[in-house]
Amino acid sequence: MKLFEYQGKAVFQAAGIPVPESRLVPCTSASVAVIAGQVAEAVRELTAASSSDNKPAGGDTAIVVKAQLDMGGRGKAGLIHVARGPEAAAEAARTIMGKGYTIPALLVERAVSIDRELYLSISADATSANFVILASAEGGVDIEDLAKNRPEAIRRVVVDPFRGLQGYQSRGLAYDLGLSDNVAKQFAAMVEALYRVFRGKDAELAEINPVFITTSGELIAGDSKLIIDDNSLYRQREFQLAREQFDSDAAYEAAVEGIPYLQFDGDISLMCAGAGLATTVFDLVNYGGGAVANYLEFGGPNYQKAQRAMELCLKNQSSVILVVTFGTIARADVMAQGIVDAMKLLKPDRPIVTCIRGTNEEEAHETLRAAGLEPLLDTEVAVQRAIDLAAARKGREKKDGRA
Amino acid sequence: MKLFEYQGKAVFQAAGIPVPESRLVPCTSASVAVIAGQVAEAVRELTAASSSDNKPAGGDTAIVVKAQLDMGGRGKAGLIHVARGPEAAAEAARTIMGKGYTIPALLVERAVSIDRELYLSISADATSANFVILASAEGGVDIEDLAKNRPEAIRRVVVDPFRGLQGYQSRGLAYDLGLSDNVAKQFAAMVEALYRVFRGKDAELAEINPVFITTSGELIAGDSKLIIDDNSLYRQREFQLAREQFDSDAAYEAAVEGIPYLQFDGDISLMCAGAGLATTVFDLVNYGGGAVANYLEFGGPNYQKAQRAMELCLKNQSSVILVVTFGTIARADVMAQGIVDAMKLLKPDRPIVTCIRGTNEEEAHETLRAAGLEPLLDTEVAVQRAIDLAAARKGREKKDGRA
Amino acid sequence: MSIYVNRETRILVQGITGNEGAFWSKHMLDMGSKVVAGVTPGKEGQKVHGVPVFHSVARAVASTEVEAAMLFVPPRFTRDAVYEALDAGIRKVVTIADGIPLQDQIQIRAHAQSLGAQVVGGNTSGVISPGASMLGMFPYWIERVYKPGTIGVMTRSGSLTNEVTAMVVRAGYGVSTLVGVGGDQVPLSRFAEFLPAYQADPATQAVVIIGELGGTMEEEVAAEIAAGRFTKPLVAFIGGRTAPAGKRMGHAGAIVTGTTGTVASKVAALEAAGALVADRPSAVGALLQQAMQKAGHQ
Amino acid sequence: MSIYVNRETRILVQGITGNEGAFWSKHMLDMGSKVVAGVTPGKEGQKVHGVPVFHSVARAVASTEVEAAMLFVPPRFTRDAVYEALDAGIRKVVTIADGIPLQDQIQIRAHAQSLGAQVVGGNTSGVISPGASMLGMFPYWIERVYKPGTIGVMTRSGSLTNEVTAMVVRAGYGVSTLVGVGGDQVPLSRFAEFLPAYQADPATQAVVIIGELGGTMEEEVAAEIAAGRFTKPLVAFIGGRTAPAGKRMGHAGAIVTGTTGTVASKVAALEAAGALVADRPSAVGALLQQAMQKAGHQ
Repeated sequence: MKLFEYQGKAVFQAAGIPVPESRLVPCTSASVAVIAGQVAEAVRELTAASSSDNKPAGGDTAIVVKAQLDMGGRGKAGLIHVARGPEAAAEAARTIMGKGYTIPALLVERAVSIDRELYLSISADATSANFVILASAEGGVDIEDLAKNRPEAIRRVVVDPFRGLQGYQSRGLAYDLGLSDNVAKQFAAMVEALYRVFRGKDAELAEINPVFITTSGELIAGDSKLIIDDNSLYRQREFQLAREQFDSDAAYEAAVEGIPYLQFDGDISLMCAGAGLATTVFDLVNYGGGAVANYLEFGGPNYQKAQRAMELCLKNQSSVILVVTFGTIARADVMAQGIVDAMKLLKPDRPIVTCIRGTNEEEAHETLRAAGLEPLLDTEVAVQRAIDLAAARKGREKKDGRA
Repeated sequence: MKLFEYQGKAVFQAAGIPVPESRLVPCTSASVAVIAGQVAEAVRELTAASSSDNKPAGGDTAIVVKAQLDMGGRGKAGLIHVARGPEAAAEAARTIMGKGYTIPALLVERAVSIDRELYLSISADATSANFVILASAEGGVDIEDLAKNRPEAIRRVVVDPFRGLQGYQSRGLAYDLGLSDNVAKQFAAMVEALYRVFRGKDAELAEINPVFITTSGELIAGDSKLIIDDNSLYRQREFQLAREQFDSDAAYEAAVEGIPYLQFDGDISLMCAGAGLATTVFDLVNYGGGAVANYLEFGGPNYQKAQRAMELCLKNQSSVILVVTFGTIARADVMAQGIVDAMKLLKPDRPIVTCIRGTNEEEAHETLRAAGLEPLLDTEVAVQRAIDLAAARKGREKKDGRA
Repeated sequence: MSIYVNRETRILVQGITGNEGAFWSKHMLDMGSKVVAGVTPGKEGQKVHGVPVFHSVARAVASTEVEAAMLFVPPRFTRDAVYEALDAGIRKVVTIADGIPLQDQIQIRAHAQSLGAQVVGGNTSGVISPGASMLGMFPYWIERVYKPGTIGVMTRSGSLTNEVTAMVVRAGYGVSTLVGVGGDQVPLSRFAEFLPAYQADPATQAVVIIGELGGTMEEEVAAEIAAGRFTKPLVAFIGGRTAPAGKRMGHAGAIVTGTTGTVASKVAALEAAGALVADRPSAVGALLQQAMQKAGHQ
Repeated sequence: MSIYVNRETRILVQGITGNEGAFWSKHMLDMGSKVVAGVTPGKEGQKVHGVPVFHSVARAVASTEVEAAMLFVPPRFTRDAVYEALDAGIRKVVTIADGIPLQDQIQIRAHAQSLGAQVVGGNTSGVISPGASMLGMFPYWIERVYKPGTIGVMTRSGSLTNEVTAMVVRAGYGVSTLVGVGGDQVPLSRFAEFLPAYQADPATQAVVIIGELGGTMEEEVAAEIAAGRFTKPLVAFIGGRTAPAGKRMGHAGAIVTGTTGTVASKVAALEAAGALVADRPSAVGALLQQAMQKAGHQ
């Protein structure tokens, strides 16, 4: 579960990591005009409360307006603006909201006066089975680019998962980045706080990029990237799935059901059991020139959720539903029966191609035949059938002038 | 730092370990009559507050009055009494206070109805470098005796100091003790809570002996033995040295100064530098038929505390002060000068035998000679000299009829 | 012969009295697996399909010799259960749990490594040496997938494994031992860690790996081949060539971050090392025949 | 020759810019110890007695080879400093800190053991091979105590060591290497762990141990002799025969609990194994002469 910047920063702040003073303006149910007004009001509040260290003589406090959405490169995309004064900030908000993205909220922050930027992150290393801290004196850039182009600019600290982070490690990292004195001390403290967040919140990734060093020598988190391990949510009760974290209603509803789902814009709905098999079917559809409408898994613990899965598929404007399974625990007979029951209930308006194999497959095939479906046995044959059906429908629609 | 039973139980309770309901009656500055009255009042409070599960029909709630002092075998020594009703409890308090011990406080507890008793402790194993949990289904006995006589009755669980206690370990221990169902679950939870106490409070030993299993199947700590590592007190701020933890004013004052000190009833005051050397001098005095008045170390970080050390020695009715050092960091010249300065200031009424060697010993010897002291070089010669001086004084006193 | 698990391997089942544990223990026994003990706290004295149940692993190993542990334990209790097996001296542990917290997995793997143990899983069907023994939940009764033979199989998937292994069988081969390392971001054991055993196993003539995007396990296999430490024929199928970058599609481990984890890098590494890579399951059989012939097998 | 530290041992001093660190580094250098680097966070670039100072151990070892670390670091920072040395690959570490938290010591020792490292201390003067090198703070200039020679000495004490070692020298011998394991309840290394090195060292003809009540270190030495793994003459002095039970007199480690840790049990174990035990320091010399003669040394 990837938190938005503002959520991550709230976690950081609670852990003792300095973050810029800010106000959040939610955007889900308001007009752009209302949002712009709320941004202006937020700026007034921040200005009133501020000790104004970045307020130029006679001028307005510098403010940053940042779109809150799960997307890299927000700056380049024009989703982050610096403005001075309530009116300019409101204008920035209007500009951002006009970019055509779904933006759940705007974060309105007091700008800080930046001397330098650092990079800092903590993640898990699957191979060595350690936690790993990465840091660089060259912050604010894409760490992947930096890793490719100037790997020597990245310092790596390996943290034993039982002994935990040691003082010498955070201190040593600060000195290795060329920091000194008070800044080094602040950085070491920030590393320790971020490690507490990483461990305490079961994070997959805890990243601060950039870490600002202000002109007055203070360290402050310029951004947050905090991904909470979905498998740990049972013990991280403060984090809950929310609609705003998803691109579509279908994706959110699927997530609530625990059904892996991804939205695409093709015309073949996948309804597969098994992550690896679903991914392979996705490949095969693409190889064959087809286009996927949605990726969906109803295998594993969800093998009895055929009805819910089909409902999600039917939300798409797809031409065909392609069911491929080769199940073990996910019994073929149960899945086949689920498909047939769902068809009776939902009366799908599009053809369904089935390739259901595995435990109790003979019974499954009888069930499908009884419902008028052809039980295919070969995945690639089934994929081709779906592609052909989709193409035929496209052809019809073209002829009908509907495309 | 060894906590009193009531202090340990307070820590246990805060950690979620059930303890009997109780009231504490301090005894430091009150007459026995006042104390007995307070005990009776405590019993009335406990009886009023109680749900009276141990109240016999028409009778009084059973109460235990327990002397709070650092001593094993309190039961055998008559320092723990069971009584029914305020008057009987007050009488018990009078009996306990009349035993001739220095008792800082009485713990007045509601008695529990006991079905069985268990033993449970956590300590550190220096050799294997692990934490070790010991438990036995035969509680309430001296674990050292049990270890000698029926070692098979003790279960031992080794806890990795980095991974910590695991659920399977506390659960497994419960089953290995023959507990089952609800009692096993309570015991596992108690083990986990005690481990949190042990680690969280930097304990050397955290022991519950006995753990009561009540007739209604509840687990409850019947006693507490909690020793906090003195070296960790800087990070265990809730625990502070207090007068009541020491046998004598001198011992308490020495502890506050950080000077290792033990009170004995002989006539030779030791003032030695180095724990091992001081212990050896203690042996040599005893070998030679002498008797030690006090053990005192002023070496190591205390080597400049000669004056404070001599003051402590002079509090004793000793006949001679025996100074033995062979210092490294504890410089001989500094210690010699300290002795001489202290003599000028304190004007001791008894002879001082010095055997000061080590770093800068030549200067030390000059200093001693200038002050009229003979700088001995051989420890055993110095010990014999002190024994002789003490014997001579004893002889004089005998002759004078003062002994 | 086989690797990891064979006819003689004495197996303990943790969580044996649960629905899943009891169900699959039955199948393990049916297949011939030597399930000698089970563990469920509080249920000592019971029997499940004739297998005695103990309160703890320590109590089980005190009364019967055990070489491998099979866990049917929920994800949130998996770390404790794996520690229990490892600390009792068991060095082969398989967990099918799907949803083990990631930081727990790091700790499990770290502890297993420090002991030289191999913990397989989570999010897998387990390990099977068809016809001999099984640590997991495979439909071994589907002969067109789980036919005994000479091909070692390693996989990150479940259903896809059936899909691909069926192609191996269709090409005329069978399986020596199939190891499902699972689809998590932190598999508790990794492909390359089983190569020495496959290399040493006389019954294994070639290895098929069923990989996918994300992580570096396939590259590690390539490195072992390139270093000359694994010399038997190896055929790979790798799924997710067309998966969108940055999205988590499929398994938790199947995510491309930055430049690592792309199928392209895996294919390039494997082909450079001399392995054959299929672009679709149906291509696996022919590539395997080709590799086997080249190696002098029929 | 010597054990643990010799003329060639390249030494890093942690906490070198502090009062104690600077003072004793000077003495270590004066004695010939090869102090090649120092560490104090924030002070990189400085020099102490000509020794370059680094921010961290990692930075020091990156620029100069180091085999041993000497710590002049306060007790509460000792665990971190020892980890820093160990994690940088140093396998010999001496800490003189007096007052290291007990649970920290358990962790330090556990970590050192897992790495096969020997951490000596705390609450000790350290290790000295007189005339060759020193990791600690010994008055090596007192020739009647620290005279080079053929007797290995191990001790739990400080001042008492001077007392007893003076008797060794008075008897006509000198010291090969003296190891002060310290007086804490949890010495980071234990007597018996140095016996293999003394056994292998051709320059060591006999070993004197200076023990005391409490713990089981002397019994462990006896066990090594009894098992035939240590075969050189060994003389022990053990203090605290008349110490009252249950009271903490002297070192933190010098406490008798129940039946373990009594001087009587130590003496019995050592004598049963064939070691000679002195009841007072002045008896050590004669016993040593006796043991040496019996072993064919003069």
